[in-house]
Amino acid sequence: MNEIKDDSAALKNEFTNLDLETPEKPYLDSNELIINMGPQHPATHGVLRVILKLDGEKVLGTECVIGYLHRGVEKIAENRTYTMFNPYVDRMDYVAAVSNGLGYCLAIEKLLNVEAPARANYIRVILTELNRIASHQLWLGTHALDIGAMTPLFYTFRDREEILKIFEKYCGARLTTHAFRIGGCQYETYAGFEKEVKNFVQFVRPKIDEYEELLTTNRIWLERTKNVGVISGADAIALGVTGPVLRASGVKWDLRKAQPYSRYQNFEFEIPTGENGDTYDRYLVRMAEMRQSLRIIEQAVNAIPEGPIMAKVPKVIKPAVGEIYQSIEAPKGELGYFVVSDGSTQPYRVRVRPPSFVNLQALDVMVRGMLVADVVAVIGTLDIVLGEVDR
Amino acid sequence: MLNSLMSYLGSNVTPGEANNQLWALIYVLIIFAGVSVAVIAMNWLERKALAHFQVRLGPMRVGPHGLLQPIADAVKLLLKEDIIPSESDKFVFWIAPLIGLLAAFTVYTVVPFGPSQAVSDMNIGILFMLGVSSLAVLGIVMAGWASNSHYPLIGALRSSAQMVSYEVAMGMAVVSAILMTSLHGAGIYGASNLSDGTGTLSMIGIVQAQQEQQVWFLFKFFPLGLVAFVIFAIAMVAETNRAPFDLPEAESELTAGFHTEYSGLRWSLFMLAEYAAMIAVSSIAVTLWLGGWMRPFPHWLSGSAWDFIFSLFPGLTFLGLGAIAVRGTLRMPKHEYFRVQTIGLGAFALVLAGIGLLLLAIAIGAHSSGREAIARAADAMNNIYWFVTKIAVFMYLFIWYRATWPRYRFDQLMKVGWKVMLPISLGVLILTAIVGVIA
Amino acid sequence: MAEISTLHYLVVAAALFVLGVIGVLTRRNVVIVLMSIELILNAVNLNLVAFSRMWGGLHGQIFSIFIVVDAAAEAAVGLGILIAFFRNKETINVDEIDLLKW
Amino acid sequence: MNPAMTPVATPFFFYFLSGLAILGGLLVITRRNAVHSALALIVTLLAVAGLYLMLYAPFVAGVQIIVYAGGIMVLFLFVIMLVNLERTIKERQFNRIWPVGLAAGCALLALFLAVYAKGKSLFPEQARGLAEGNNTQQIGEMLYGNYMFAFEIASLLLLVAILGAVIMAKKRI
Repeated sequence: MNEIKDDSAALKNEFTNLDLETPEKPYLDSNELIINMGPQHPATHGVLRVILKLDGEKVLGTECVIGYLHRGVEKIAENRTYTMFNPYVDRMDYVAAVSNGLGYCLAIEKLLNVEAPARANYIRVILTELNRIASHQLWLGTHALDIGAMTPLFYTFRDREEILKIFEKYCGARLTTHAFRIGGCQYETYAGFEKEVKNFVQFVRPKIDEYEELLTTNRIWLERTKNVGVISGADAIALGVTGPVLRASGVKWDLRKAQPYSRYQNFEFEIPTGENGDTYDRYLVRMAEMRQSLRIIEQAVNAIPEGPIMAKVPKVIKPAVGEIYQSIEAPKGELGYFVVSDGSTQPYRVRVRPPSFVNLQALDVMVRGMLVADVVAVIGTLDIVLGEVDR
Repeated sequence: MLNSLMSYLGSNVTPGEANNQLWALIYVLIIFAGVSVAVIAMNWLERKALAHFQVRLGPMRVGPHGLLQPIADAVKLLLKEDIIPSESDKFVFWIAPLIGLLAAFTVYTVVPFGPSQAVSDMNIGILFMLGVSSLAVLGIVMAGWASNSHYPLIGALRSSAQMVSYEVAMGMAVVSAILMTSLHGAGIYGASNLSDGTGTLSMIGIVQAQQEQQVWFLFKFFPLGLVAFVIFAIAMVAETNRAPFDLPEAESELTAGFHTEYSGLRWSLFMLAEYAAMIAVSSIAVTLWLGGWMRPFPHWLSGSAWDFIFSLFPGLTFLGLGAIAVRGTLRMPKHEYFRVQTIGLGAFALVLAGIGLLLLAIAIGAHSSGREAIARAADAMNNIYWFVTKIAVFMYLFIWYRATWPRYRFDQLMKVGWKVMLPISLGVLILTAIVGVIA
Repeated sequence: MAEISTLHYLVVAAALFVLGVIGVLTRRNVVIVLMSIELILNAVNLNLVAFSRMWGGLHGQIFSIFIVVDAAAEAAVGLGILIAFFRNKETINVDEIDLLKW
Repeated sequence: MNPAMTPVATPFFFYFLSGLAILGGLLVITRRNAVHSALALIVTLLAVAGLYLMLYAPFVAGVQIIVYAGGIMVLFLFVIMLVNLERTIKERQFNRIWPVGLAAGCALLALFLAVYAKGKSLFPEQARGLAEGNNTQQIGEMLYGNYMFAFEIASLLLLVAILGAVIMAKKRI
């Protein structure tokens, strides 16, 4: 009468990930449980649904159900001109909209075989790196909140606000910025842009130390993150994982160094890597990345050249028939655009390689044998944005 | 009836001991009201303090500086639709919050706010407190089970395992404090020349033992008392399911744990029980290790002059709070929209200052006039003031923990409980016994 | 109402004892059978404490404490067996526990 | 509570608590749902603890609350939740020989009452005074004095019970 309605049977049908070890003698286990985590769950960063197969609190396997935020972005591209589609990409990874826009613009520029002028590239680098810091700050706040530390969230949001203010002053939007255009930037920097960015760099440096002070040597934080969600470098490569998650596993791979775009070769910076590939290393890598981003911003803003900000691009963009793939190092990993042109004003096909989506594949490998609480930590450390996973 | 009311006033014992049911009832009502008000105040303070930890303002809209926010919250919760899930076990669902609340409030019958300011002084006082507060887990388990849903059930299972585990370490720490009531120590720890007497489990007796031995048990057999206290201070956070041990209601994992399905009044009962339990365990810690109602340095700074100076503290505290409120009033925006709020805050400041002056008057009156009734009132005031102040420190610690620390994972929590806290508390217990007898 | 003598307590204890016995003999659910055993132990405890009061000694109370210890041990082991059994046969009915070896 | 003073309204509290205890006991053996049974058992245990207090055995009452209500019953509830079975609630609750069991129980009760009725004269009129004030201390002295050996055996029993429970309940050791 008041037993918990056991929806395990119903869920089992959805649970296709059944390469789980089954004991030779199947015994009835009162602890074995299949439960739904999400889509309405505070720790799934939006509408991710994870079906967990549990033994008590131990995770035997997971299955991600995605698509709750699917808006058909790739399909929309086929019915829009190249210019019209530009704002749509901002809605994928909405916490790193500038990076998305940069990737798209670079892809179409490659298709058109034009290159943005130097000043435009510097502006792009500054804004993209600012956006990387904002994205990492949002990740840090929510990740810490998932693990139970509520205070870092407010600190990071306080500081992220300064970045959003710069965005707002530059292009009028805070989140989905649509900052860049195909061929360069539409807007010249506003008066005092350089000074504000420099001030921001000075302002945020001690703040990053402040975040670290709260977490890096915190005993509970160490216990919650060390040796949790470990993934080896080889596994990470095999699963196509990119970005900080890959680098934390010890693979030194950063597209800004490997295939420089937007004149990243002009800047000096390091690729922080981890050793163990656990949640703590990913945390350290991202914290180090924020500092490296500040370095890049400083160099860029000091060396920003004068000149035009828009290359010569035809009013109606009609690339020649062909296909290209252009990828950039977004805050979450490799963000790639595969664009096929049939010679018309609209792309024949746009395929996005979203880093969150690919990284999410590693979830199952990372949480097997861990506890439910670790699933939360690992989802947080993967830094997924469901808008990008589902598109 | 009036006679029995008046006759008690002259006595020096608790109403329970004097066998005066009327006064016991009055005490119960006062404590119930006091604890409820404290919970409401704590609610506001937690939100405010937490907000300031986190660079935000907290409630600001309802009343000046959000002072009326708890009332607004309470009204909202009372008027909210009371949802009982259709598949739940109605009776158990209904009774679970009441059990938690009952357990949290029953404990207060033996909390000694002063030598005679307690409902009753049981000779198994501390045993009673531990026992009744351990009943709170039943409310949580039932709530989780009756909700008939996965997350509450897991929350309830976690909670019961956690509370039962930490009770062990807590009990050991408490026993080492109880041992200290009978062991006066010798050798390097021979602070007093009293011979070993009989111990006591009575809450009032424990404080009186500290008074006699002229030392808070926190500092007795240094560092043994301190270690036992720290063990208790950690275990009590786990007992009340507060951060960083708030796994039963870990929102990022179990949405809200055992009270996921609760809403409105029933949910607020859980909150009430949680905060009441926090105050209750803090009062155990204060009684056992921090000298209960005693003011600081009662022996080192003894004499009527020092007594008088310390008896000014309650009044000065309220005057200080009043001064803060006055400062807030003066800093209110001078806009017409804020007129009502400014007046309200000013009135609040006046009330605080009035209480402060009244308490000061009692203290000064007791010092100068020497009338017995006033002296008695001053005594009661001092005892309650110091007891409540010590509890307030713990309450602040609870908020501080919550703002600072991430949450433990369940296996780590268990590991800490069984592999760290229990051996240490056992060791402390054994060492206390050895030191008390031999050293 | 008359004054309460030892006999009153003994009657209450007897009633609890009999309730426990009936529970053990008639119920199928093992958990409830175990709870009935707790009832029986409680009745015994009540007897012991009542006698301890009657004779003015503390031996009865000491024994009741030992019985509480025993009850704790019994509950732990009993419930352990119950879980092991449930895992094997997915039933907690006593009358289905009729195999010597599983 | 001063031992010299008689507690107020003793008969009322006695009948109230014993009524509660017996009602709880009845519910324990009649409820369909094991959780309801456990709840009823908790009521019984608390009522019995109250009776202990009336018998001037405060320490036993405290132990009863801590160990029984706070420990053993939590264990029971824990296990009931682990073996949450819808089936057992819908099934027959009493076994086939329940009339025999009931009759045996009633016979036992009759026997008890008969013995009490017959031996009533053996009980002293007035219960002897029992100092409540240092009850805990006296119990402690006896436990660590006369009953030292039994106490150690009890601790051994608990150890064995812990091991047994762990071995029994654990899947793989």
